[in-house]
Parts: sequence; structure tokens; C-alpha cells
Amino acid sequence: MPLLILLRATYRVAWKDVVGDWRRRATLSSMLFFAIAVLVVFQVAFDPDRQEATRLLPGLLWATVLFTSLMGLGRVFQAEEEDGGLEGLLLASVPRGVLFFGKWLGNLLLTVLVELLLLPLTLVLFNVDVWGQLPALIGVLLLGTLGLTGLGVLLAAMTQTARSRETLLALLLLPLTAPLLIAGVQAMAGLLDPSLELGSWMRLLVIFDVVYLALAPWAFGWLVAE
Amino acid sequence: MPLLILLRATYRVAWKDVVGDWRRRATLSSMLFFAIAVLVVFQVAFDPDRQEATRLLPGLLWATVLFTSLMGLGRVFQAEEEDGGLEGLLLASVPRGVLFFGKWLGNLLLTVLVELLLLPLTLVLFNVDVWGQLPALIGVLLLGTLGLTGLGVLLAAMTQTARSRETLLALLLLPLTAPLLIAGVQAMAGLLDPSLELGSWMRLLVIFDVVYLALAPWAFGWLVAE
Amino acid sequence: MALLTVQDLHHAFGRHRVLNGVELSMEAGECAVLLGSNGSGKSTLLALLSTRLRVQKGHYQLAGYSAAQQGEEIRHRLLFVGHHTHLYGHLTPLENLRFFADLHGLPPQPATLAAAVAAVGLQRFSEQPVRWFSAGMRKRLALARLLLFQPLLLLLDEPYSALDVQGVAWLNASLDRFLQQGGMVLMASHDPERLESLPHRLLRLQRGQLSDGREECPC
Amino acid sequence: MALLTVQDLHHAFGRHRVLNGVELSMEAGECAVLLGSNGSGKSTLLALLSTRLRVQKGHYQLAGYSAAQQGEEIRHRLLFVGHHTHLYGHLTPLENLRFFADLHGLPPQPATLAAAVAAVGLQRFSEQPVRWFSAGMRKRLALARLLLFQPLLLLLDEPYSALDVQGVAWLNASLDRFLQQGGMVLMASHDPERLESLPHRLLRLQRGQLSDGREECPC
Amino acid sequence: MRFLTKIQLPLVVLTILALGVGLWLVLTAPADYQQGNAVRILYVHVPSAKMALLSYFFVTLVSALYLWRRQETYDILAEAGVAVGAAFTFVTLASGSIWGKPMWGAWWAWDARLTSVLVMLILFMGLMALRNALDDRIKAARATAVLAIIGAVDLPIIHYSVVWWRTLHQPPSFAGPAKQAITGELLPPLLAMSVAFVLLGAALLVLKSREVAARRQWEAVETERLEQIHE
Ligand code: HEM
Ligand SMILES: Nc1ncnc2c1ncn2[C@@H]1O[C@H](COP(=O)(O)OP(=O)(O)OP(=O)(O)O)[C@@H](O)[C@H]1O
Ligand SMILES: Nc1ncnc2c1ncn2[C@@H]1O[C@H](COP(=O)(O)OP(=O)(O)OP(=O)(O)O)[C@@H](O)[C@H]1O
Ligand SMILES: [Mg+2]
Ligand SMILES: [Mg+2]
Repeated sequence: MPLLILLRATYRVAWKDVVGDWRRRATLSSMLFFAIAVLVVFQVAFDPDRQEATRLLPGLLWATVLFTSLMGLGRVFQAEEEDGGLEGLLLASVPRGVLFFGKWLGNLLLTVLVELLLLPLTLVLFNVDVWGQLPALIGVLLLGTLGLTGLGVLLAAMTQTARSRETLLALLLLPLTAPLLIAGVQAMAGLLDPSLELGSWMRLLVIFDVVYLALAPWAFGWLVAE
Repeated sequence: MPLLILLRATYRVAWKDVVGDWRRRATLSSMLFFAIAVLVVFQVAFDPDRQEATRLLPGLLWATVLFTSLMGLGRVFQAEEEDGGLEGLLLASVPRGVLFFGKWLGNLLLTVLVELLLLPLTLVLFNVDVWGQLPALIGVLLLGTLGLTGLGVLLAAMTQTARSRETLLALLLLPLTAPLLIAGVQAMAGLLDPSLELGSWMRLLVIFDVVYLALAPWAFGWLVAE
Repeated sequence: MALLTVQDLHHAFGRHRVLNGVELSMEAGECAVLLGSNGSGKSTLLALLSTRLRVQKGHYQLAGYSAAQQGEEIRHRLLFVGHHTHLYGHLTPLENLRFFADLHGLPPQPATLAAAVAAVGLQRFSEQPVRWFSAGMRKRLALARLLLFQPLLLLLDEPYSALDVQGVAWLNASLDRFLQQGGMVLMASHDPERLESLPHRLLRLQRGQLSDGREECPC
Repeated sequence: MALLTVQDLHHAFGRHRVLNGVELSMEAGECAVLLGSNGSGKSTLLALLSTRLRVQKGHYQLAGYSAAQQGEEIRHRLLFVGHHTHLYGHLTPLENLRFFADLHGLPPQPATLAAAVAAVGLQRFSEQPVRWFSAGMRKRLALARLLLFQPLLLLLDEPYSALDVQGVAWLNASLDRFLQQGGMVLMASHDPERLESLPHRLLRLQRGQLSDGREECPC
Repeated sequence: MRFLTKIQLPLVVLTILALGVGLWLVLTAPADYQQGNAVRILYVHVPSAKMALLSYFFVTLVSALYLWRRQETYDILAEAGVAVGAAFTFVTLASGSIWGKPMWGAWWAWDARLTSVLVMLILFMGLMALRNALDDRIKAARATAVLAIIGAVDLPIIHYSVVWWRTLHQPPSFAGPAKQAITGELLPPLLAMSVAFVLLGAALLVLKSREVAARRQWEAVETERLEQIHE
């Protein structure tokens, strides 16, 4: 099939999800507010002083990102449930990997948007003065998000037809992302504190991204095939 | 309408949701293991030492409860989406407050079950030796859960009907959970450390519970009416 | 006074005006069929009568109860089966009916429920979750609610769709019995011939108003 | 060899066996109507032919492509409109059709899309999200996909339900044109009279097998 | 499957014998001069830990084979392997915790090995839950296979955790430059229990796969029976 057609189909799937969310203002706003609620809880619960806050920052950010994206993932396939479920998508004549990439792109965009808003907010809320590192922090966050959303969309597809799928999705995603989470937390800690290791954790992050994103479309096609 | 009929209807709504979870099996154990996974994530993210752990415990517990009950809440109205949405429920001739109470009971039951399993587990995993306080801790947790699930079911109802008017309301209501969480965290901290304030936070918790649970059925009936 | 009276009923979705002064009155034992092209507002009218939609302008009374204040009383006296079946996939047919009965405050009579499931030919499937039922099987189960009690008013939105020949025959027989016992039926349908020998009146919904259906062309 | 051949097709859902050796072959320009009581397996057969369900046992080929290995090629050559409309509520009619076109690798021609929306009488609503469309309007839009390309095979599950009189006339005219251009139509319906003057063959699905529909009683 | 039926009885008998011998050696071995009787937990802990890891490896292997060959046998083995693995993982965690109380003064510590074993238990539970939650058996088989393979990253992490991170937990003691290598009197009972646990794992796997196979078979037979009733 010509590449152009595949690209157009990928774009269209992503477009549909993003436009849908935009029109209903559903996922984005609930993700953002959820993230803020989590931050507030952490702030109240831990009430860290300034030095502690710098130490806890990577963990805070990653935990919030993880739970927030979990919330977004629960909705990735919700639009498909409206009238006939995934069925309609699966009748498309483009290869199924394309559907995966479209879904992934849409989810990635939303998650990244939330992260971009979340990061400065966290710095303000926890009163941590690392604004100079902001671009680098964003970089690490994005790197981790690539793999996280890739794996997440795959798992969401897997559990889409399952019973009580939200619980299941969360149950499966958390243990699988644990290595990614460790690498992300450590890399960010390395950024904030030069005495800590950075390079090898970054490399690990990249490896995870590549592996998940290479395997996922293939696994997706497999899973949804009847 | 005779009380018996109202009670039967409440019971039936709760029964439907609980039975649904039960038949889909594994919901309870999935929720429990999800909660454990959340604890793992926190550990990986924050890596607290023993002394820190005691201080962080209330926040950890409440954050975990928040995530877990949020998972449950996402499902509260999922069954209603199957064929015609809430509509079918709203055609019932019992007052709408009854529907709210039924939904709330079903959700409460599951959340409380998970909490009862989660609490001792957290104490073991984080190696915090406050076993003598266990009943009191459970008490605070339950007290907070009452209001949290009440508010949560209301929020879920709003987002389920998902018209922009109501999404807006949901966004306004979401910050309301924050005060409840703060009161819960502080009350628990007061239990663990006698030097901290306890009584007034407990009173606040109770007030929140009463207010939310008194207002919620009324707000629910109003919200779902066309 | 008639058992059901609708006076000057209006309804608009945002800027889109759908009903524009509907007048209707029905007596016990009467059956009326709503005709009208796609999007003419039949389902909207039924939703208003079922109290699912709030009356924006005009009056609607059933047995003397007014929709504006006494929605619960009205819901207590009517049964609505629409495009959607309002069944729960994880429950069995029996459990679905029991759910319905309890939420309508009907006395719990297991024998009645079982008889209703059998009457629509689903006893073979009475232990299976409804999730995988075929379109017609779902429709049959949704209509079986009619066998649980005798409401004053029965609102049906395209009841014949998805039913097979036996299903249609069963429905007509049930409607006949229901009418004989003094119930009222108001149904939207694109195919009034399916009612066969059932006595009925035709109503046409056009430009938001009801008129006698026989007057105009059968479109 | 026939354009569509089905040999000894079986299908079971877990313990429930639905199809039990279905044989079917169709030629270009042919129209067949599937009859059968509720739950007899009509929708299941259509789902198999649309490749939505995996072939468990037996063979199914369309234009020489086998469902077991070349699902994509088959999907490329067919259009399926079932009980569900597969529309996205937050998109407008035009956007829904564009979505469909892009996912079927059809060339993007805004004029064709607009013409299709107009043909089913929805131009008035072309800027509104589909979510609030009436049942018949949704059905019309789902069927409008037929105007976007000329598939080999058209699978319809109760296409007439929810359509008003004009809708039925439009569908019959479109089917006629489609058949003339060499397409094949297989539809499940409980009401074959709606096809009116359209030449068609009747097939009856009973106990998991297909037989000639005219032989038996019209039940 | 026929092969499994044949070896079932000898395997069970052998397992019981080996467990008997192993337990006898464990109970008669002298108490440790440092750890006292607590050392006896070692003879359960270490073999079950190895078996837990082996089970996950086995599940990954048959999952890959299933995706490649698409034969139901591999799926049956995977389902059985998950159940057996979850049991061994649980025993590892429980015995480790019981041992940890006298040794480290706490039931639990968040070091890398302990955490990664806990993650493995969650993975096993997730695999079971996923299979339960999907109605279509073939879909369930594929989904669990894919998931098991993705989750296999946890294996090297568990094994090398003691080397990569500074941990409370014992480093590998049969090989490597470890100072606290297991030697002398400890060795015979440990070897005997290891053999016994390998046999136990195999026996459990065979029993469980036969149960799974029988359940699936029964469902097929039941179909025919129901059909005849309704004809
Ligand atoms: C809940 C707590 C524990 C868990 C989850 C755990 C887990 C494991 C695992 C998975 C292995 C096998 C590693 C491999 O083969 O790569 C192992 C081996 C071992 N464990 Fe533990 N363990 C725990 C507590 C303890 C305690 C408290 C001790 C004693 C102080 C201990 C002593 C050992 C020893 C001596 C080995 C054998 C080392 C080797 O040969 O590699 N463990 N444990
Ligand atoms: N996914 C599924 N799992 C289990 N059983 C199913 C599934 N889908 C359909 N069935 C069963 O298969 C049988 C045939 O269903 P199907 O939808 O094909 O019937 P149909 O002929 O289209 O009926 P109708 O005229 O009511 O639409 C029914 O008994 C139904 O309960
Ligand atoms: N909730 C809503 N919001 C906005 N518009 C709506 C809503 N519900 C219905 N409409 C519009 O009102 C009009 C009438 O819809 P209705 O469903 O009543 O038609 P109908 O007569 O039942 O048609 P059909 O024969 O297709 O079922 C349609 O144009 C529809 O788009
Ligand atoms: Mg309608
Ligand atoms: Mg059907």
C-alpha cells in the first residue's frame, strides 16, 4: 500500500482522538486537574522543606505523570465504544500497525501537553529553583513518555474488550513500567545532582523506548486480529 | 413510597454493580495488587528511609486510596453505558436519590474491602511499627472514604453524561476532594504523632462527610434530570 | 378528561426546534401510531412523554399527574421501550427483569419473571449473560417487561425492528391483551402495516406538529 | 469460479455452536437476502464474511483472496453496515465520512463526501456532531458510505430498520445501481418485502445451515 | 498431552520420595552457629526462589513458542506455568520475609531483589487476571503470551539485582567471588531440596496442565451434549 495512504490513515486516527478530546474538553482537562490534585496531596502529605523537595522532585514528577497518563490511557479506546466498539476500526483496510500508531500519536500528544503544563507547576508548588534545568528536565520527561505511552496504548488495546478493563490496565501497566520509571527517576535525579550517574540511565531510557515502540505495532496487530 | 421498596431498589442497584464486578472475577484481587503496585511505584520514586517512611505514611496511604478508588469510580457508570446509557436507570419510578445511594453503596463496599487489605500490607512493606494504632487508622480511613466515594460517585455521574456544562461543574467539584484529603492526611498524622493536632481534623472530616452525603443525592437528582 | 393529555408541547435542542405545539389526548384502551420522516421528532416526543426530557413549554398530564411536578408518579405508571434496550450485559435475562421490577417498585415474584422470560422464547438462554444476545433476542427481552405489570401507558419506539415473524406475532398478541385491559399504547413506527389487525389510530408528526395520519400521503 | 465462495463454514462461541457447515456462492451483480429467526446466526455469518470474526473451520474466499491469510485484501473490497453504525458522535457527518475514506485508503475527494451527505438528505445537519442524530439519520449516514466507492461485496444487517419511506426508496435505488455495476449484496432482514422490485434470492439460515428460502414457510 | 499422562504417576512418586529425603536431611542437619535454627528456612527459600525464576522463564519460552507455532498445547503449558510460578513466588516471598525478621529485623526491606520479586508476583497475578477477563480463548492466549514476553525484562533484573545494586540480600553463593559461599554441611540438604523442588515443580506443572486441558476438553464435550438436548 502506498506510504501516503498509510500516513494519511495514521494522521486521521490521531486527529479523530485529539479533535474529539478538544471538542469535549474531556480527557485533557480531567488529566490536568487530576494531576494537580495529586500534587496537592503530595505537598500536603509530605510537606517537604526546600532541600527535601529537590530530592523528591523526580519521584513526584514521575509518579504524577505515571498516574495521570494511566488516566488518559483508560480513555484511549473509549471513543471506539460509542456505537459498535473497536469493530468499526478493525474493518478498515489499512494494516493494523497503522491503527496503533494513530492511537499512540493521539495519546502522546495529550500526555505531552499535560506534562508541559505540569512541570512548571510542580516547580512553583514545591518551590524548587531549578528553572535553568527546565529544558533538560522536559527532555527526560518526553523520552520516558514515548515508551510509557507506547506500552500503555498496547496494554489498553489488550484490555479493551476485557471485563473491568481499567483496573486490569493499571494492574498490567504498573509492574511493566517499573524499570522505565526507575530509569526516568534516576536520570532526572542525575540531572539535578551532578554527583549522581546520568548517562547510563539515559541510555537505558532510550533502549526502552526503542524496544517498546518497535515491538508494539507488531504486537498490536497480533492482538486485535480475529 | 414504602420504605421497603426504596431499600429494595437501593440494594438492587448496589447488587448489580457488585455482582458485575464479581462475575468479571478478579476485580477485588486486581485492585489489591494494583494497590501494591502503587506502593512499589512510590517506593521506587521516593525511596524513603525508615524515619521518613513514618512521616510519609499518611500521604502514601491516602494517595494510594485516592488512586485505587479512582480506578473503581471510573467503572461506576461504565455498566450504564452499555445500551442507552443512564437513561434506563432514570426511567425508574423510585426517587433519584435512591439511585445515588445504590451506586454509592456498591462503590463503597469495594473500596473499603481493598482498604482493609491494603492498610496492614502497607505497614509491613514500609516497616512502620504502629500496629497498636491499627483500629484508629482504619477508622480515619473509613471516615475519609465515606466522603471521598460520595463525592466521587457524584463526579462520575457528571462526567458520564459528559455535556460541556457538566464537565465544567466536574472541574469545579474536583478541587473539593482536596480539602477532604488534607483533613484525612492530617488526622492520620495526628494519630501517629501525638504532638500534632488531631481532634479538629477529625471534626473536619466528619463535617465533610455529612455535608457531601447530604448534598450528593440531591445534587445527583438535579444533575441527571434533563 | 382524557387519561393522557398533551397541550401545546414545544421542545428545542439548543437552537434546533423539534416540537412546535403538539396536541394529543388519549383514552384508556387506545392505540396510536406515530408516523413521520427521519428526524421529525418522534423519539423526542416519546422521551418527553416518558419524562426523560424535561417539558420546556406546554403541558403534559397522565392520569391527572403533571410531568412538571410529579415525574415519579408518571414514571410509575408507564413503560418505555425505545431504540435502546437498557439491559445489563453481565446479568442474565431473569436478573435483568428482576432489576427492572425492583426499580419500579413492583412486588418481587420469581414466578412472574420466569414466565416472562419463557413467553419471549428465551428460556434456553435464561442462565446466560445478556451480553452476547443477538439484536432480536435483546429486543424480545426488553419487551418482556410488559408482562411484569400493567402500566397505564406503553411507549414504544420502533418496536418491530429486529423482531422475527414469531416475535412480531407475539408482540401483537401481547399488545392486544394489554389494550383490552385498558392500557394505552403510543408507538413510533415506519411500518404501521406490522400492526396487522390491531385497531389503531395513525398520527403524523410533521413540522413539529401532530395531525391525523390518514389525511396525507403515506410518506 | 464464483466471486464469493463459502465452503463448510462452522462457528461456535465457546460452547454454543451457531454455524454448522454453511455453503454459499455468489456471482457479480447478485443480491441475496438472509432470512432466519432471532438468534439463528445471521449476524454471525455476516461478521465472518466481513473478517471481523476469525474463520474457525471451513473456507471463505472473496475474489480469490482467502480470509485466513489475506484479511486486508478482503476488507479492502467490502463494505459492512451492521446493527451498529460505527459513527463517532463528536464528528460531523462530513468528518465521519472522511474518517472512513482515509481508513479505507480511498482518495480524498471533498466533493464526493459532500455529495454523499447530501444524497442521504443530511446537508442541513452537515455541521452538527453526529451524537444527537436520530436513529434514522444515523442509519442514513452509515449507508452513505456506499456512495464513496464501489466495493465488490456489500454486507448489510437489517438495513431497512429505522429508515423512513424516503430512506427505503433511496436505499433501494442505490442498491439497484450498485448491483448494475456488478457489486454483490448480502443482507440479513426480517422483512424482505421492503426490497420491492429489486431482483433477489432468498436464503434461509436454520440449524446453522443455509437453504433456499422459498422452499419453506415464511417464518 | 498423552506424554504428560504417562509420566504423571512416576513423577509424583519420585517427588514425594525426594521431598521426604530432603526434609529428613534438613531436619537432621546441624543448626548454624550464627543463625541457629533459622538457617533451615534456607533450604526452602533458595530452591523455591530458583524455581520461581525458572517458572517465569518457562512461561516466556512457551509463550514465544505459542506465538510462533500457534499450537494450543503451548498455551495450556503457559497457563499452567503461570499458576505454578505464582505459587513458588509466593513461597519465596513468604519464606524470605519469615527469614528476614530474625536476620534483618524487619519483615520487608525495599532492596532491589525483594522489590523485583514482588513485581514478578504482580506480573503473575496480572497474567492470570488478563486471561480470566478475556472471553475469546485465542485472544486471551495471544494477549497473555505477548504480556509474558514483555514482562520477561524482570528476570535479569531479579537475578543481577544483587550485583548491580548494593543490597541487603545475599549475593550469588554457588559461584562468583562471594565471601559467604555456601559450603560444607549446608550443601547436602540444599542439594537434596533443590532436586526435590525441581521435581515438585515438574509434577505441579504436569498436574496443572492436565487439569487445564481437561477443562477445555470438557467444554468442547459439553457443547455437543447441550446441542443434542436442544435438537
Ligand atoms: C522477602 C524476602 C526475600 C526475597 C523476595 C528473596 C528472593 C530471593 C531470590 C529470588 C533468590 C534467587 C536469586 C537467583 O537465583 O538469582 C534468592 C536467593 C537467596 N536468598 Fe533470598 N530473598 C528474600 C529474603 C532472604 C533472606 C532474609 C535471606 C537470608 C538472610 C536470604 C538469603 C538468600 C540466599 C542465601 C540465597 C541464595 C543465593 C544464591 O545462591 O544466589 N533471602 N532470594
Ligand atoms: N460473541 C458472542 N459470544 C457468545 N455467543 C454469541 C456471540 N455472538 C452471538 N452469540 C450467540 O449466537 C447466536 C446467533 O447470534 P446472531 O447475532 O448471529 O443472530 P441473528 O441471526 O443475527 O439474530 P437477530 O435476528 O436477532 O439479529 C445467538 O444465540 C447469540 O446469543
Ligand atoms: N439531545 C439532542 N440534542 C440535539 N439535537 C437532538 C437531540 N436529540 C435529538 N435531536 C435532534 O432532534 C431531531 C429529532 O430527533 P428524533 O430522534 O426525535 O427523530 P425521530 O423522529 O425519532 O427520527 P427517526 O425516525 O430517525 O428515529 C433530529 O434532528 C435530531 O438531530
Ligand atoms: Mg427515533
Ligand atoms: Mg442480527
